[in-house]
Amino acid sequence: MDAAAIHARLKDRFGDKLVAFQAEGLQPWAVVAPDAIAEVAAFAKSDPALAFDNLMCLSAVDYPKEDPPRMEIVYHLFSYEHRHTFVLKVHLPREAAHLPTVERTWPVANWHEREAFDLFGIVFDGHSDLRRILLPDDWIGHPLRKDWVDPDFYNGMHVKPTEQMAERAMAGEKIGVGPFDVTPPNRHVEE
Amino acid sequence: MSWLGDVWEGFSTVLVGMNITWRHLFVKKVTLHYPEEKWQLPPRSRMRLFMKYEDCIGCG
Amino acid sequence: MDLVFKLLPEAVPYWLRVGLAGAVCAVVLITLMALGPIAYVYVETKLAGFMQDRIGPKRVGPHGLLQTVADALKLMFKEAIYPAGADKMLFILAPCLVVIGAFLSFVVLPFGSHLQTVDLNVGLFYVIAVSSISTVGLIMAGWASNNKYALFGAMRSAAQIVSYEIPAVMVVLTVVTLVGSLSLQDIVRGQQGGLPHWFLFRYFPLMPVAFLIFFTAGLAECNRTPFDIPEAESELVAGFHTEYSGFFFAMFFLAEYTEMFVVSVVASVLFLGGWWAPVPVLQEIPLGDISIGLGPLWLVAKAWFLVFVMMWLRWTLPRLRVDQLMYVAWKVLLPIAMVLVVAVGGLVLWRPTANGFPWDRWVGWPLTSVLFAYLAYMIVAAQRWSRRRAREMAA
Amino acid sequence: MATDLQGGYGWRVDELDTDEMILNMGPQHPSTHGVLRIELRTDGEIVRAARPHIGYLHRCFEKHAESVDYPGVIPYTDRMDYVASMGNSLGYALAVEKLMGIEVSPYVQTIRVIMAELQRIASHCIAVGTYGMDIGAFTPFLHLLRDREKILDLFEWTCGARLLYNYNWVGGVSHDVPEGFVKACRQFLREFDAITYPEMIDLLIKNKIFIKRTAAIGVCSPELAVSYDLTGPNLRGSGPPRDLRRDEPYLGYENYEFDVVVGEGKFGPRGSCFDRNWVRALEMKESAKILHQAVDRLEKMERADVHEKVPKRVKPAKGEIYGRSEAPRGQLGYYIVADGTGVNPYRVKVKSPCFTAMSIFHVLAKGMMIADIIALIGSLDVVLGEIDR
Repeated sequence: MDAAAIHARLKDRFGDKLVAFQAEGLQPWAVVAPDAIAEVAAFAKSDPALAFDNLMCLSAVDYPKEDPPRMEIVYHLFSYEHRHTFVLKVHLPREAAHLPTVERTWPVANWHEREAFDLFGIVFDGHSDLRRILLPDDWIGHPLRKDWVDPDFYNGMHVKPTEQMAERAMAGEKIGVGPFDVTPPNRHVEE
Repeated sequence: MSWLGDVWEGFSTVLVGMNITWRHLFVKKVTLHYPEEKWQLPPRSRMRLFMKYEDCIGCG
Repeated sequence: MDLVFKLLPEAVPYWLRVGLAGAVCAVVLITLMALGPIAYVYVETKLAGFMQDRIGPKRVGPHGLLQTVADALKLMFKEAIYPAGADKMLFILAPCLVVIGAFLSFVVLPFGSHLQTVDLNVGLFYVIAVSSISTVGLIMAGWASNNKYALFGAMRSAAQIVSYEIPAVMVVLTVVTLVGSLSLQDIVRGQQGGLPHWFLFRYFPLMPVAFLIFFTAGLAECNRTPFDIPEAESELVAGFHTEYSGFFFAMFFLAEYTEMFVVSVVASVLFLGGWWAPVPVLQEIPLGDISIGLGPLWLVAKAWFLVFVMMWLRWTLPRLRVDQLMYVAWKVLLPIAMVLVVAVGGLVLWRPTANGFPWDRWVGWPLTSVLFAYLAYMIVAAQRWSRRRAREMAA
Repeated sequence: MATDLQGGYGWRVDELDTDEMILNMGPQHPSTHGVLRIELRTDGEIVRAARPHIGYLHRCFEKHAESVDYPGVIPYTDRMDYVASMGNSLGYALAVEKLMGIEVSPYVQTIRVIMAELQRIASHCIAVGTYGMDIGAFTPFLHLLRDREKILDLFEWTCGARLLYNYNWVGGVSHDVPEGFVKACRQFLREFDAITYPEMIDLLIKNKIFIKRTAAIGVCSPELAVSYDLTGPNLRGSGPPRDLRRDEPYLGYENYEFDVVVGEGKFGPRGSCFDRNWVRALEMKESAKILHQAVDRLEKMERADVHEKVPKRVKPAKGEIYGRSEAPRGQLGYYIVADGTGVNPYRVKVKSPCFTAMSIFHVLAKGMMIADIIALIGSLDVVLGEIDR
């Protein structure tokens, strides 16, 4: 099946839950309403004509500059039986984004969703084990969001030279321990 | 009899492996005696870092 | 020990003579035991290197000969670290016990017709009993380390050694049936008369199998690959000696290599004719009215050959899993060993004079010659193969 | 299948049986292939549940990629799967080329095929060799490493680096192959075909102990493999003959003759650790086959400028692409979003094959023995640099 046919089949089944469809471009996609994604996923897998038994990739993308600002979850699907691919997207609000999990349909989504939660802060309702996966458990914030600012401290440690540190270094104080001298290099220039 | 076959297979594959390692006792070794012999680095090699101070604009 | 005892003058009180003789023997044996592993480790590293197309140690001393000495010195001067929460008493006692267990077997090993500390009439029994002491040490080490990996290693080693004792003892029984004595010296004397009289070549298909079983069980008892699951470095980090460092670690090392040597010596005593030469002519060098006996050299040569085979196996084979290890012990080695005991016993009853059994003459010699011819061919073939390979690669 | 998604690890400490204990394997364990930590709930030697903890090697690849330009991402991709860097940068370059509509010349394609297949052999050398080492056989590892070294020599000769090449550029490759490369490549192939490969098979793969250790454990059915998105040798070990080089050819792979190796289940159920490793071992042979053809082709070709199609400024129009390629460890996917305004990618998401392979771990590990855990990790052939990115 080509993308248009796949979209038509999904549209037949779910009607206005499929919000939009873009047929042009390298990989056509359909946008699904957030609350319907779990059903759409289950249908896409179980329907013999679609048979999307493989979730190739689940990515989250942050679009703060769009109108309205949104987060996107992108599902890249593949069918081993029919050898066709399709892309589903879900648009979410940037704040307090949450949507149903699809790990019951494709177990591989478990880790992908954990990653999206870890790096974007998107909550997957009904996920069996929604913990941070790549970052440490005590990390604060979600770094892949576009409005992310590097923190100055991590667990009380300076992770980048602060202005106070720069001032102290200018005053000639040796900052840092052992070989890890964090004295800003431009100090010598200004002297 | 599959038991005997198993035992025999285990024994014989051990012998096959031993034969290979035995042969390797006589093979020419590939070790490079480093400080005494050095290999010729290919011309494109990026092994050694260098910087020309005159050309450096201090970008990073 | 008798020898030393006799050398001491009569005037010395009896208890002092016994004490002195014992002390001399102990010093000699401990030196032998401590220096042996230095050689084995060097040989092993070199051998591993050659089998893997590299050359092994080469920096310290000519051809890296002093590498192991340097390693031993390093280990001795390193700090011994006691893990927090370790049972310090047991932690120190464990390596000592392992070394003692390995060392005690030396007492009865017959290096020559008179070169034996004590000729116990239950020598074989003693060796088997004493070699189990080190298990206690291993379990102690695993428990005292307060480390889960060490504990796993200890448990595995207990299970392993207990299981492999049984087939080992079973096949030893066959030898004992042939000789009718448990004394190691008697067992060696029973194999007089050159190669075909060694127990290895008796009752043609039976005793070689017995030897293989004994050797396999011996491998398992000294925790060598493919039976090195107690210390399996890719699974249990280092097994029971995970937490050991410095000199205590060196002691475990020492014990392991000593045990290898002990097992090899026992195997050569039981099956390879002990200190007898393969051909009676080579037994001693006659020099007029005295002659220099070569017995100890022959024994050590045989033992070293077996040690070499152990190393060879180690660098060839993967490691078994715990349940497969048990499978090999209980379902492969033990049934065969039992069959052997019964068969050899029956044959001995049927033809009481073992030496007179006709198979030996007609099978023993040809078999031996074929075996040695094949060994020689292997060497030649391997060399030819490597030369051909070098030529092909150069093309 | 999907009911127990945590593989029995949804427990609390007070629920733990008295005869069960928690064993932390890693991150400093010798055979977790890097810095992987696995929390095992064991009952004696039997593993009741396993939970992998990843992220010890997280280097913020995706965040970095957003702040450098398109070609600048390539060195970072090299550092993901550091055992098979060529495959990573190739996948990225292919995805960006597809996004920009660049078609490279056949000469460059052939060079890329040669490099990719050499890298596949090198990577599988490490995979099979370390697998042998996990099982306890040390010698095959060094034999295979010896041959990998020869491949690295070829790479160094071509592009100047032995591990992190930065070789596949968007629209070309960084250097043309040097004079005499074809001859050297043939020499390597001769040695590999004549000695290393058969010796590896005899010494390791056909060894009875090795078979016994690996043949019946970690069995993964095709359905399970697909639902957990296993790819590459891990998937083919379970049966489905899915190979992107064959199914969705890129770089002109359709013009090469090679077989897609699948697990046969010779010594036990299909899809076991043995089959996965077996597929890797035989794939080396297939790669060598491709290499023979590619080298012959390269010899006949006119030398061409390998920088011909390299754009001055890589600035794709607004759009997005999910580009896949068959890296040595499986399908490596790059989801690249271009916003059409800057020279930086707006978002690069990597679907690494090891990531999904690791996510199936807790399912397969249940009920194994501790020694098998090692065998399982080795057979999945994970590289932590790629899992954590």
